[in-house]
Amino acid sequence: MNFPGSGIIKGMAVTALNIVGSYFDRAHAKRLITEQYPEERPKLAEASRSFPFLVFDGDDPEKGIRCVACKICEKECPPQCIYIVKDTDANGKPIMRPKVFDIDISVCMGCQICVESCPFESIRMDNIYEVSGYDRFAPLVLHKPQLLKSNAYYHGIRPTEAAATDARIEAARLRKEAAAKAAAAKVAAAKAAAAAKAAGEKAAETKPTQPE
Amino acid sequence: MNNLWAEPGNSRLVASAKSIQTDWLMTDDALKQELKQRGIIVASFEDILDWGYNWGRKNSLWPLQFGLACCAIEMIAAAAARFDIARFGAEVFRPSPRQADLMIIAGTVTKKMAPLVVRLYNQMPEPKYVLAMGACAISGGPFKEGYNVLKGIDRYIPVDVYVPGCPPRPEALLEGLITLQKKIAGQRLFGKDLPRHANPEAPAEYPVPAYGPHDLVPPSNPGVFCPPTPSRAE
Amino acid sequence: MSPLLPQTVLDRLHAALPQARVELVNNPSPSGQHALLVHREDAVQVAEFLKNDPELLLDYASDVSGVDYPEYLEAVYHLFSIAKKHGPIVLKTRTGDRGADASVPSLTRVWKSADFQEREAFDLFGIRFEGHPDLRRLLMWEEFEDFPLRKDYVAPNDCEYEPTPHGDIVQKAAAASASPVPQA
Amino acid sequence: MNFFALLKDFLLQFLGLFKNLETLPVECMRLLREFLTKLGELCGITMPQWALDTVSALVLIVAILVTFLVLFALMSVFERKLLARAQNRYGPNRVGPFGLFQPVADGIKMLTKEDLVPRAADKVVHYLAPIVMVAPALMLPVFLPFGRGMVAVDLSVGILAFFALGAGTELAVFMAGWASNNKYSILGAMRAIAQMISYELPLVTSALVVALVAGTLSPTGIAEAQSGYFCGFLPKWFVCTPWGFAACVLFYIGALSESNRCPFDLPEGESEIIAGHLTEYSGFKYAIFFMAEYVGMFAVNGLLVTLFLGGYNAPFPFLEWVPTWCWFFIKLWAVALSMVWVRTTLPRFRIDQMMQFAWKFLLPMSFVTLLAAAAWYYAGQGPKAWMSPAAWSASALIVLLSYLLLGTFCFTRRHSATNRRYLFSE
Amino acid sequence: MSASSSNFFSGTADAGALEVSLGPHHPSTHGVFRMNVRMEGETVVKLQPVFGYLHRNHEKIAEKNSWLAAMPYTDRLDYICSGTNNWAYAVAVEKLAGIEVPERAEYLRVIVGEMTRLQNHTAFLGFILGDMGAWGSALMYAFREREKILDLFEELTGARMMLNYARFGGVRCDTPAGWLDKARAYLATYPAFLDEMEQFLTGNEILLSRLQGVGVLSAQRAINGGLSGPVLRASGVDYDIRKVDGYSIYPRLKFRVPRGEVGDCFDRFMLRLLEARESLKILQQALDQIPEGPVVNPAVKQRGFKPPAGEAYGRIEGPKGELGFHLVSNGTEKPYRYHVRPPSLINLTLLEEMCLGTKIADVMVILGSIDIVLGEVDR
Repeated sequence: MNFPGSGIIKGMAVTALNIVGSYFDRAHAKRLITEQYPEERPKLAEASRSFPFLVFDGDDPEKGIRCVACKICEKECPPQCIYIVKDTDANGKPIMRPKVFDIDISVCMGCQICVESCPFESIRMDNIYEVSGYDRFAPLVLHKPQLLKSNAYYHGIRPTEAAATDARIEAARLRKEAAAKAAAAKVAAAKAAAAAKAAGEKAAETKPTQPE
Repeated sequence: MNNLWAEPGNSRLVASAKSIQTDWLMTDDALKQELKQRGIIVASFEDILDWGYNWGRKNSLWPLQFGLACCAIEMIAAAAARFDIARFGAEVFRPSPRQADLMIIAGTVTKKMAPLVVRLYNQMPEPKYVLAMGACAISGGPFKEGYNVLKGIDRYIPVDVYVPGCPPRPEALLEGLITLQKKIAGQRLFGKDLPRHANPEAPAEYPVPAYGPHDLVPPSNPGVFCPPTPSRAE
Repeated sequence: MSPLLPQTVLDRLHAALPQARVELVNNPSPSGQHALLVHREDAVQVAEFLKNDPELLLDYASDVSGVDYPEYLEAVYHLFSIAKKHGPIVLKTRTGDRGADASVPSLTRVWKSADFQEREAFDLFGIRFEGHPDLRRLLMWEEFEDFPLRKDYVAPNDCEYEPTPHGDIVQKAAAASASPVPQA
Repeated sequence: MNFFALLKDFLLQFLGLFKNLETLPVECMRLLREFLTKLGELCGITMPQWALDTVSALVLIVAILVTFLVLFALMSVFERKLLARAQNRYGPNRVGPFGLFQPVADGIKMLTKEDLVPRAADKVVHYLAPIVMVAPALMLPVFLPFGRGMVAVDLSVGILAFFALGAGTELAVFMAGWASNNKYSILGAMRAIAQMISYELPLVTSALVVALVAGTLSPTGIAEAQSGYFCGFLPKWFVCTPWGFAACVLFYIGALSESNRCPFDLPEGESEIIAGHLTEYSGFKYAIFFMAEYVGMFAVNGLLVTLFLGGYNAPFPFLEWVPTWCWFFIKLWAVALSMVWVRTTLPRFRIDQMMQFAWKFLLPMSFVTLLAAAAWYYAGQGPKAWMSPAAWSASALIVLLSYLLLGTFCFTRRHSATNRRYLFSE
Repeated sequence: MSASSSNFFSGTADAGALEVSLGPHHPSTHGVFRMNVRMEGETVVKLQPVFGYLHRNHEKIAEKNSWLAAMPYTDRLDYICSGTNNWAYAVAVEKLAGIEVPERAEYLRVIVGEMTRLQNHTAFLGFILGDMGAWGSALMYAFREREKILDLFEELTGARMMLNYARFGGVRCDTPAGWLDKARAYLATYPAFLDEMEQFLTGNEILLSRLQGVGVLSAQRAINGGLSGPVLRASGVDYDIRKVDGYSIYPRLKFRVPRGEVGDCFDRFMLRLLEARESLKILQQALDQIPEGPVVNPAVKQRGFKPPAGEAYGRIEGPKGELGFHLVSNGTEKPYRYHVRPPSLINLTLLEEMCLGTKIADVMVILGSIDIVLGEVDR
């Protein structure tokens, strides 16, 4: 049927279908998809990302911090919103721990490149988004205490990824241990060999050696 | 007036004439707060006026239809079916600044655009609010190193609410709107801490920067923008 | 895409326009997109030929960009043929220097698509395209004096508030916070 | 008898009126006059007739104003909610129950908003335009019969007066556009003038059709002419006849245009000229424009209801227990909400297409309906036409044929989705 | 009338001419685009686009940063279609460095790219209706479906809009469990939505009269003006880079390239609908054929990436047209020259030609039918 005006009538039928449909569609299936935000919160996908945070193991943030202040993320961050200062021990010698770790979330673009480049599985993406405020300056620069979040939290927001990370760390630890064991064994063997050699030498020694 | 109006837990609104304000009860904020916790709301005439005025304004925030960049798409998404900013009465995007209450700066403000944003802000009638949506509007964001990017619109106009994110999710924008509503609800028409629009000493217009040979002139409005020097441990 | 080698183009060019100064510039990268460098005085003539030659028919100037090299500026055209579905042929012209002689002929009259892109190169690199119908700044404002995409461009220092500075921004931020914004 | 006894007496009488809802508004007015007279007697004076008239007129004005302002407020929120529903959203639902207090919040905000007058504006005209806009709009409803015997001003040439007053908005729109000294405003104002004048013709002509058949220019008379039923239960509304249906659609289109509603919102076309003549208006002046447009829309819709939809008459005999004034407002709402429905669906016309549509399609069509109505009247011998097959077929044929001819000539011949071919390459 | 107080054009205006500046703040300039228009009555007699209000120095910033760091910035070029932007950049870099891409990664790129095209074209239908003055219903329906695609994106890449998904020699991450099935299930509902849109819009008489015969462009002009994508094909040019260059796995997929005959706004409008249907076909095939395997070439070092010296021009068929990247490397960690060939900007070349003699309302529709995104126009 194609009389003048039929297109308009078809269009009106579509909107009428939507008006009526929205009243009979309580399941948010097709017609009415509104999530009433402050009451109904979105179920974020596991991969969902907003700003970075720092993972720590165990209960004590300071002790369990994974970050070693290698500054790779600082260098890789495209908008340069990370600022890290290495900690120093009592003697002023730099140690593998950040003294300052700041992220300016008023600049951060949530690209996840810091996460990809972190070799220590330390920096990860959070999925918080309710961070609005009245002040631009201080509240939007996140410092270390605000950034540090526990591994349990990480497991809470993205279980699959966290489990994989833990597995990797565990594997690395095992590898390291094995390597250490091997090294220790090697050292022990070397020691033993040296001892044996020394003993042999000692046994063989009848005359004092010449100092060089 | 200071008979004990009600038992605790029984919320009621008690209006009083202006003269009552001299009453010790009315000026004692701590006591007011405590009474409020017990369910008694002490309100002077001014309080009621403030409440009604703020209630009206906060529930009818008409944004300026003004999208700058990526965040504008999320702003449209916030107005669209999934998030529906209309539930807060804020879906009336007015194309003319004369009828808008809220300027959502959704996206990067470039130096070429900045004078126009300031002019639009000046064209809006009071009371007006600015919501900086997204990293770029707040600080220049990822593009802050650019030669043509303004490092935050608050260099020229006062911003009421900052919503970080790149781009913020539509929910984050709604949360920013709720934050703004809270701010409006706390504003007073009388007393000392007057909001900008009720303060006769606050500037009515903000100077529009000019295009210079290398940069905008001036690069920021010192009356609005006073950044702290970031303190850092080296 | 039927392959069209720059060498073939060059041969045809030499055959048709023996006086035109065109040479092949080798591109060492795996992309193998070798370029034809044409002397700026012959550029329009060569462009007309490339566009109209029945074997080449490079009717589609897809991309125009400027490149800043230490001694000269370069305008790079990427040409395709929609009729023959081949390309890209990279056409390059160079300015005399980076200052007073920074000009190449405009190819907008041959390919209209070069219009805005040549204006952009003029805006950001300062390459003057002689014969362009409307050579004004495209992106920056008219009063702007610099050419920001040149390597020697110095951006204005507006780093008063940099909580997370890096590299040269550290010095800039220090300088900016030492001397606050001049009161206008 | 003291004052309180009198008051009590009348209050009881007033409550008694609720037994018969049909006559409630009219009886209320009668009671008010009676009460005033009695009150005068109590004080020992005879109420002069002019005083009674003045007071009751004032009460009437206030009643109509309040009714239409409440309608406006409700419309502003229901429109937003309905639009939202058409777009799969909820719409305003957080301010008060179901978001019904949204217009209150908007009103408070509008009232307290700063009133900006551009420096270059013609200040006097800029100030006067909203007043000139709102005054005729608020006067229009007085000619409408809201129920049986409920009309504020029962003029024998009510329709003429309605259109004469309604034309005043054109002046106001142009004043607004001119005074703002803004390019968009003046563009919008010029569009508005062109549009309103063009669409007034089909609007008036299609009203004329009804006047021709009903034999009167009085809205009450026209509403009365549509009372009764044919075939036992079908309403004798003019919209049920072929010519009446056509005229009703034409009137509806004209009404959309006169009230600047989509798809004829060219004067404010926000995707082209920002907000047209309203671009420079803020705060309460803007609210007044807004209000005038909505009240004007309700008034035109009221006239449409009166002319074609049987006015205050019930649609079916078994529904006659519902008071007539309820029917009027139900129909009014239905027409107003249908305008929202149209707004959700259609894009806007272009200025030249809009003019072509008015002059090449609507105007000839409205003349055709005039012809069809005449055919109906003479083939069916006046009032008996409802049962005359000759009248039905004659007028239906005229309307249908000319519609198809004109529609094809004006439109389908030139634009069609089916005359395009798209080639595909593998 | 004192309206022509400011003249944008040199020379004195005629007495009857009215000059207005549409934008940069204007409801339907799709952002901060500006046009200086001289009109006689409502007829456009001169039109001059003004750019740069969103010039955020993408190229300069990319030249300051590492090769990888430019990737998230490409998201913000054409911010509706970040998936294809990433892809185009990756393609150019892969050309420059001669990188092989694993099979599964190619499939994932095609899936994300075609979904991007789908949501772009759907959103286009909404935006152009908005330009014609419809009160947003079409836009809302388009965004309703777009949200569902964005949900898929978020599950795959973590972000709704800024995917940052492609990497040199592959993509960033593999699909989460069940994602492909979810995508398949959702896309099965899409044709019904397109049918509804078609019923809603294409027969509408007002829409037809607003679009047909407006902004007609001949094939020859379109080619000379460098137009690309659906705008070029609407003018009857059979040129789709997916077919011509045959990049990625497109030669393996069966799909058709539609083209129009008239080259007016209606053809451009219809082409989006037709292309969306073709994209659905591609997606179906890609989702069915996707093989297992690695998603990124392990030989490529993303961090500290150093392509050999030289230059390359890589391009793909983006939703808006030919999106190309011209990269010059001097063998260091930073691009020496990084240039984007923005389809949105170049498609505007003939805007004035299309608009002259039309009404001011048509200008908006023509601009809408070109489908620009300011992030890409100004970069």
